Amino acid sequence: MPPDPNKLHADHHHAGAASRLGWLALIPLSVFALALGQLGREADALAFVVPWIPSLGIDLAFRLDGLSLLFVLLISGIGTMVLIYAGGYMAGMAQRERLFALLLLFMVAMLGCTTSDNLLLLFGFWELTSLTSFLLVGFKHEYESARKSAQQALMVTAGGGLVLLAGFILLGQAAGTYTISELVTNAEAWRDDPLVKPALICLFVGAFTKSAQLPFHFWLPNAMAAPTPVSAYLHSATMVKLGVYLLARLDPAFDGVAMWHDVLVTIGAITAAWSMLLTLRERDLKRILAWSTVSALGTLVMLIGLPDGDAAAAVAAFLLTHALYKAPLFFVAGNIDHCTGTRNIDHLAGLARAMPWTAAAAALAAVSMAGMPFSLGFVAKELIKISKSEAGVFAWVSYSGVFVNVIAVAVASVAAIRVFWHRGGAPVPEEIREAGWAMRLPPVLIAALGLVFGLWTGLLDPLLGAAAQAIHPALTTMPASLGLEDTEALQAIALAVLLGIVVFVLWDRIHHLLERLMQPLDRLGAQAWYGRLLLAIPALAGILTRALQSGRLSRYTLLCLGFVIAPVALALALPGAFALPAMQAPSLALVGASALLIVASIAACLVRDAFVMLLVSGFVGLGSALAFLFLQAPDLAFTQFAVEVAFVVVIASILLRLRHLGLSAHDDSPALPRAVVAFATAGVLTALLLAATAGPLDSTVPDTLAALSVPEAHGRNVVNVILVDFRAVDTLGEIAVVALAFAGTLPLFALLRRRKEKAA
Amino acid sequence: MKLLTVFSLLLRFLLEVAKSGLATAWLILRPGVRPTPGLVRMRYAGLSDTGVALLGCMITLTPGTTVIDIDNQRRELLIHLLDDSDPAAVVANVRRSFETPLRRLFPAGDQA
Amino acid sequence: MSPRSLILDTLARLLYPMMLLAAVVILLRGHNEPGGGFIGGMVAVSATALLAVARGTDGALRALPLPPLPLAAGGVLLGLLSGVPALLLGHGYMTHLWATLPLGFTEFAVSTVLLFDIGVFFAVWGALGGLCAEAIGLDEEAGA
Amino acid sequence: MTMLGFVLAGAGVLLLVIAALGLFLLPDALSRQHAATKSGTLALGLLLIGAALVAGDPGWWIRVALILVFLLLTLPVASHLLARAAARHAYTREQLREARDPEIDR
Amino acid sequence: MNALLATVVVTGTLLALALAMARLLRGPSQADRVVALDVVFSASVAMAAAAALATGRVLFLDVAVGLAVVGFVAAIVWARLIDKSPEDPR
Amino acid sequence: MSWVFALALFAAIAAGVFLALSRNLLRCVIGVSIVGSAINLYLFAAGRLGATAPPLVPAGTERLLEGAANPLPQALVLTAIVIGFALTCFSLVLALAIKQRTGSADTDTLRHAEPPEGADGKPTPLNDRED
Amino acid sequence: MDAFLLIAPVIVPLGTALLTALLAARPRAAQALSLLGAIALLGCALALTVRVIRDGTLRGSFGGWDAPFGIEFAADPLGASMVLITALMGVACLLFQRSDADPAPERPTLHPLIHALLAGVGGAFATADIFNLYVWFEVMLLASLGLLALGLGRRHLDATLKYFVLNALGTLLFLAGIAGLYGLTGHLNFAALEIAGAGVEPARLLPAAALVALAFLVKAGGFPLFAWLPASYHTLPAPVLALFAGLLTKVGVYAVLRLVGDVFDLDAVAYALLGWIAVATMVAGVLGAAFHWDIRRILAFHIVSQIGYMLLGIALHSPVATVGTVFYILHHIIVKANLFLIAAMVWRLTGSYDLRHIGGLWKTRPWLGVLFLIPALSLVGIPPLSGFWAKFIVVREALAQGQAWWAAAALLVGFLTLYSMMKIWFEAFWKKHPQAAWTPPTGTRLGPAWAATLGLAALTLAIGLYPEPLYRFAERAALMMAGAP
Ligand code: NA
Ligand code: NA
Repeated sequence: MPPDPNKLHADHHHAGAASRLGWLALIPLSVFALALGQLGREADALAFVVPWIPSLGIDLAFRLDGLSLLFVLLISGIGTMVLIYAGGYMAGMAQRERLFALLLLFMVAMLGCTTSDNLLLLFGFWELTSLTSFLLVGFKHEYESARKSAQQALMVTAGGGLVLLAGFILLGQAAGTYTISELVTNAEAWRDDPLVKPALICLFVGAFTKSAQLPFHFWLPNAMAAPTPVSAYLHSATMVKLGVYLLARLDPAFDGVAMWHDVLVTIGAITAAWSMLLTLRERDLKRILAWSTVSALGTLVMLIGLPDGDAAAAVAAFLLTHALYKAPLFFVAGNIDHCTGTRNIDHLAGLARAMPWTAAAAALAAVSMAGMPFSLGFVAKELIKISKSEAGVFAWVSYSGVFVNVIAVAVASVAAIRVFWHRGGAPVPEEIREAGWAMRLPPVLIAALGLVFGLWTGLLDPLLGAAAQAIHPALTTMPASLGLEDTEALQAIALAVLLGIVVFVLWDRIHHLLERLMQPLDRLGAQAWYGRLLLAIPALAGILTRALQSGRLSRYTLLCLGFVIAPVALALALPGAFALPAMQAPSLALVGASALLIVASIAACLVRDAFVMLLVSGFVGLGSALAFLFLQAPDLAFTQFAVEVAFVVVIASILLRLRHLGLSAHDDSPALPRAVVAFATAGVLTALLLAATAGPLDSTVPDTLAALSVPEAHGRNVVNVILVDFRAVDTLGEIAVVALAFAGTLPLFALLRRRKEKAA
Repeated sequence: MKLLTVFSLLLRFLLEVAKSGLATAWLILRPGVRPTPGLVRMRYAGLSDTGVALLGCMITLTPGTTVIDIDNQRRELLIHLLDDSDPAAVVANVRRSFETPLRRLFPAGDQA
Repeated sequence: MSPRSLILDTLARLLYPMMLLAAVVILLRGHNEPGGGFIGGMVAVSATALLAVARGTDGALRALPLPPLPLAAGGVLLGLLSGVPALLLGHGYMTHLWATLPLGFTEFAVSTVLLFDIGVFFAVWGALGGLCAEAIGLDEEAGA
Repeated sequence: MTMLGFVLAGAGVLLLVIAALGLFLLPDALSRQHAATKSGTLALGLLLIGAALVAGDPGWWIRVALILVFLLLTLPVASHLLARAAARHAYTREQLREARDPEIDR
Repeated sequence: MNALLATVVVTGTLLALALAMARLLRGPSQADRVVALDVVFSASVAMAAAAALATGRVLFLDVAVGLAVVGFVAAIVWARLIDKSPEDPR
Repeated sequence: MSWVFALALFAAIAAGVFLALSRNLLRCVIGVSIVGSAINLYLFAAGRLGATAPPLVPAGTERLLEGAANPLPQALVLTAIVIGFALTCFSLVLALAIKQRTGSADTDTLRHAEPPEGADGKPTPLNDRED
Repeated sequence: MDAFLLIAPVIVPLGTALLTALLAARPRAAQALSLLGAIALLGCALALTVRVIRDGTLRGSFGGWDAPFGIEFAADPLGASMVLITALMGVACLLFQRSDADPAPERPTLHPLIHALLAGVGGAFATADIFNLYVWFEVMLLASLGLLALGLGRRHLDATLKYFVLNALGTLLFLAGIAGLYGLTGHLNFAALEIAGAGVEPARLLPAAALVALAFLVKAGGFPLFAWLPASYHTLPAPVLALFAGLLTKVGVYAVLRLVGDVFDLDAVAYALLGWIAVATMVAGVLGAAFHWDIRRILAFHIVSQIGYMLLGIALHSPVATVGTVFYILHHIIVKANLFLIAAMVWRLTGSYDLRHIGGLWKTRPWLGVLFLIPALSLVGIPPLSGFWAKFIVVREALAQGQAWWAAAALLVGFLTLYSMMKIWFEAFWKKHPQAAWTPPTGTRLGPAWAATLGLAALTLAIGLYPEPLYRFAERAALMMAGAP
């Protein structure tokens, strides 16, 4: 049983000094600064196109509109914090350079993805994020569990990516372009194309796998095998939002397509609620946070599915909000893990005194997550509520929204209260101390930012407004700072907080209840099906491979010939394919040669003695030689006779050695299948020949050659002239073959001689 | 002189071939009675290796007789007869028709 | 019985050059009559096989103008090179060049075609002759 | 001349058939070998000379001569070796070593 | 005349071939089979001659020459095989 | 074309394939060789039978005789015969080497490159250090 | 000069083969000559390709006998590029042979056989005559058999036998098909066959053309005719294996493409059948790979699987699909050869090819891991590597033609390919080595191996990052086959 990879850090408890690699954070920081400078500029001013593969309609096209800018800021901003954090977290750990390299590569992929204006360019970056994510999740690759998680993450996201590719291709075909901005602008022109529906299905699969929507939700919590900076960055703040990004990006194109709205709202809402339920089953702090991330993604997907501009604003706001509270919470979980060696909430309590900074960050983030007033979370939730009511969606979506809010409050409480302030259980060991500054600063900073924005919502208007406008071009004003005075909203928050506290208090009991109730259902879950698929691949492979690649030559040959002959037989059976040539009475000699061939053939099959079989097999050649003799082919007869002699020389020599080795030419395996295939092959080939020779032959080529033979090639034996002159290149190959056959047998002869010496 | 010997040897040889060829054919077709085959030895002397080899060839070419072995130590030919009824006559015939002229053409000392 | 056959030894010595002669004749006649490099080569192969039976594999291989693999390779190389002069003269590969050698009483046509056919001859002789001789050599001591 | 050729060739063919028949009528491999090789050669000789006479083409003669020369040179080798091989299996070592010598035995 | 003789030769040769083939298949000893093989080669030479007769083209006789030159090697090698075989295959 | 020749082709191909499908090493190899011989005849026949003269220009003329055989397939078949023979030689030596090296002539038990699976149903690791 | 360039794909390697055979007694000289010959071939192939790109298809017949009477070689963009890639593979593999990562035993016949193989492949790519193609197939076959048997172990002999029987039968079926085509049309030259074939009733032509195509499928390793490939390839030493893996089956694919994509236009049913064969090939190959644990066997089955994609491109039977096929062939030769070579380096470092017996490489040799990922992910079809574009073009065309099932199969097989590559990655790179005391051996001579594999990887990357020129090139090849001047 390998040790739990999650406990790996306990060994690195000493980490006080941050790794110098943390300074790499300057890279994303500069990107962030640059991006910040673009706020408020026109989207089209920030586009550039370099022709790349014009033949395929794929350009290096980038475009920075509001939505992209929001993502770029998130990616670079959170990325800066993550790299600083990782500098502390990874200090002294093996292979940390690789982690930083991969994080930076991932960042590039993310930036590319969110700024691409070409579907296939986007797809390239999309797959790169899957790949870097794979390598990051499997960072602790010597543990099998980490490998499994990495495999799962990659299989789901890259598998989805392949479907997405099909979707992009179909979309490109329907729209006639891969350029996203063009495609969105011209949506009316192609929206009713019959290809759109299959394209949509593929798009959904791609986006849902990446953003962990049902039924592909299971991989994300398992990806928590990754080091915490990775989880914070990829699996909460950025990568998992790619699916959301893509849907948001294409949302304006599909406005009014019923399927688009129905699927997104349904799947999003169900995912949001169901994953919150699953949160209650977890004991691992990171997994708890992961499920709540899935839920948030569900909410975002649902919001995109809603048709109007309010929803677009809500999407933008919630995107930012979630990143600003979830990233700190992951950092918090990382700090706890790093300092205590565990993330299991059963073993964690009262850490506030030992880790005050972390506790503060947790509290700030939790406030936002719970949607308390004066936090950014409150604003976001408010917008969500408004958009839902505007859209007039099904009642159950609203109920599920309430449920999600309740559990969100409970989760926030667990992360901020239970772990830090709750007394009871095991006492906090003395040696536990707060992590270094590099691990303290990022969570506190980000969480504080959430509070700042919550208090001064207007600060965000340029950013979120532009983003919302990108999602819903018809939107003109940003309603961000609206709903604060809405008392109805306050009531809803109060209800959610109240119920959330109840859930928080009853957390353990609900947990046990759910475990009991849901365990039997696990067999039916997507995770179980994934496991079955993983087992099915080698199982199916085994069945098929054992059948096709049995290691038995006779079966290979049987299958091969059977498969070649069957289609030819079918082709011959088609009307007009077969015809008989005019049959002539053969000369006596030809009858004799044919008879010799037939007798030798039958005899070769029937005799059991190796000696006789070899002798008789030579008679097939001899029969051919006689036939050539009477079919006006003296050179062929000559050659065939000469070859027959050499054949006899070789087989006689081989046979002598074989007799010493005790060889028989006996085969008692069932003859029927062999006979069937043999007769079929011979029948089909013969019929093919008869059909091919039924008509007259176009003899231009041989006639010309014969006419040229004497005057131009100075030879009267046309066959020889063809061999050495007209088609000398054939003959060159032929003698190469002969020489090769000898070169090929030389080592075999050496082997045979060596063995003999050994035996002697 | 030698040329004459060669010529007469050749003629005699061809005659023997024709004669014994017919004899063999008769032997095959003769109804009822099966010939009894057998082995005989025949010593030789005064012949070079080439001469013996040629002698063997001639004996072999003559239907009804085949040289099975030439033993250089014992200076003996081992001959298989298709019809073993009168071996002495066969040996005598060989000596007369082939051995004598060959000894003249390929005397024993020649091979060095 | 004596281990080797005197008749075989003697006649092989006689037959080997005769068969090679026949092979060369067949090779040279090939352009106008049945025959050619391959058939000539096969006759030479038979000669080598005969010699291998009579004198053993090594004896037969020693009687070849070159060891078998170089002989075969040289033959193919000759065939390959016979097409090169044409390339140098700006024609297509294997465009054969003809010339007549006056021999006083008659004239003899020489050509790269003949060169090619000779290449075929040696390739076949070297490769298949070597192969047959090696095969015959397989059981040289096997019975012992 | 043609008639003579026809007769010779006919005899050759007949002899060839007889040689083949010998394969069945003679008792063992050693004896059959006599029929096959020697009678076969003779048959071929007759047949070829006869055919050359019938064909009346001067080109025949040189080829027939070549064939006959080669047959006469190669046949004893083949026949002798065949017989030798067959004898090794048909007779014991002693029988081969102690075969009688009619000139001594007499 | 040529054609008639060719027919005679072919008929006789085919008969001989058939007999040889039968012996070859029946054996019983290897030597028997190789003897039959020898007849087959003789028959092949006869066949080439017949072809030359039938077409009136002497070039078919070249094939017969070739056969005469190489054919015996097969018999020699087979004979050697029997000679060296460990036991009679009967 | 004549029926008896077609039948001979059929028989030779069928016999060759039948032998090639055998589990016996020698039969298998010889079968391939027989198929080769049969296909040579087959290719020959594709150039049409029934010629009355060989494809040689009579001395002193520049044209083939009326009814001369098609020389092209003859040249092709000649090439194919040679190639087929080279392959046959190689395969016979190979068969001998296999028989000597492995002691088996049953191709179905010849599983050295593809050994049968182990008890766990997974492929047996190959022995790379056999020699 | 043109006349030389046309025949160079044959005479340069064949000449090298012969000279190295003559130098058998001096192995060092033979080695040097061998590499030199490969480089010379590369030079000629480059010159040929440049010439073809600049001036269009180069045709030439030998002996001064014009087609359709003599044998013609035609270097169109497709043929020229195939020759070029062949030469490149030759250089890479011979370079790799100088390392100690599973090199082929330096027997006197090794270099002659390798170059003869190249000559056979070059001839097959260059010729425009169907019987001549048969001859080059046989040259390839004999050279491969010689190389397979070179190891002389039981497994080598077993592999050689299976390879021989199935390939020889395949070639004979091809020959029978040639007979059929000749009997119908009286021609052997491709261009003449194209014209004559159009004059024959389609129903009459189909059986013979189908026979030839199916025989090519045996060579290509199409379903279910591929058994010889996974049965034999893994017994080869690495450089030779890479050569086989890169080139041999592709010759079969190329031949299928020439036949049914260029020379003959068959009935739609035939292309549909080919499409389903392609799908079955993809699936059977990838599942075979999933079953195995020996890296070489996994990769060998992936050859089969990838052949399926190329066949799919042919089955789609349109200029764009042909572009995909050409692109795929070129990409796959580079990538698959490279994977086998990298596998040999893994073998050198860990001591085995069996995934169950190795591990620990990501920790100890990360750059090898990075190197492996490039061709591995390219094989899967991850953008922007070469394999992605190849797959993309084929899948897009399948979807454009409404062949959703074929496209779905292509994508699914991509997924399963990922599974396999991940398996190798997990076991060889991420997992700890099963022997606790294992450390990579010191004193290895892997320099030439690195040079060869890095070169090929760079090529993959270059094609992937800027596929436009290759696409254009493939497009020209396809248009030319479709009948453009
Ligand atoms: Na919307
Ligand atoms: Na075309």
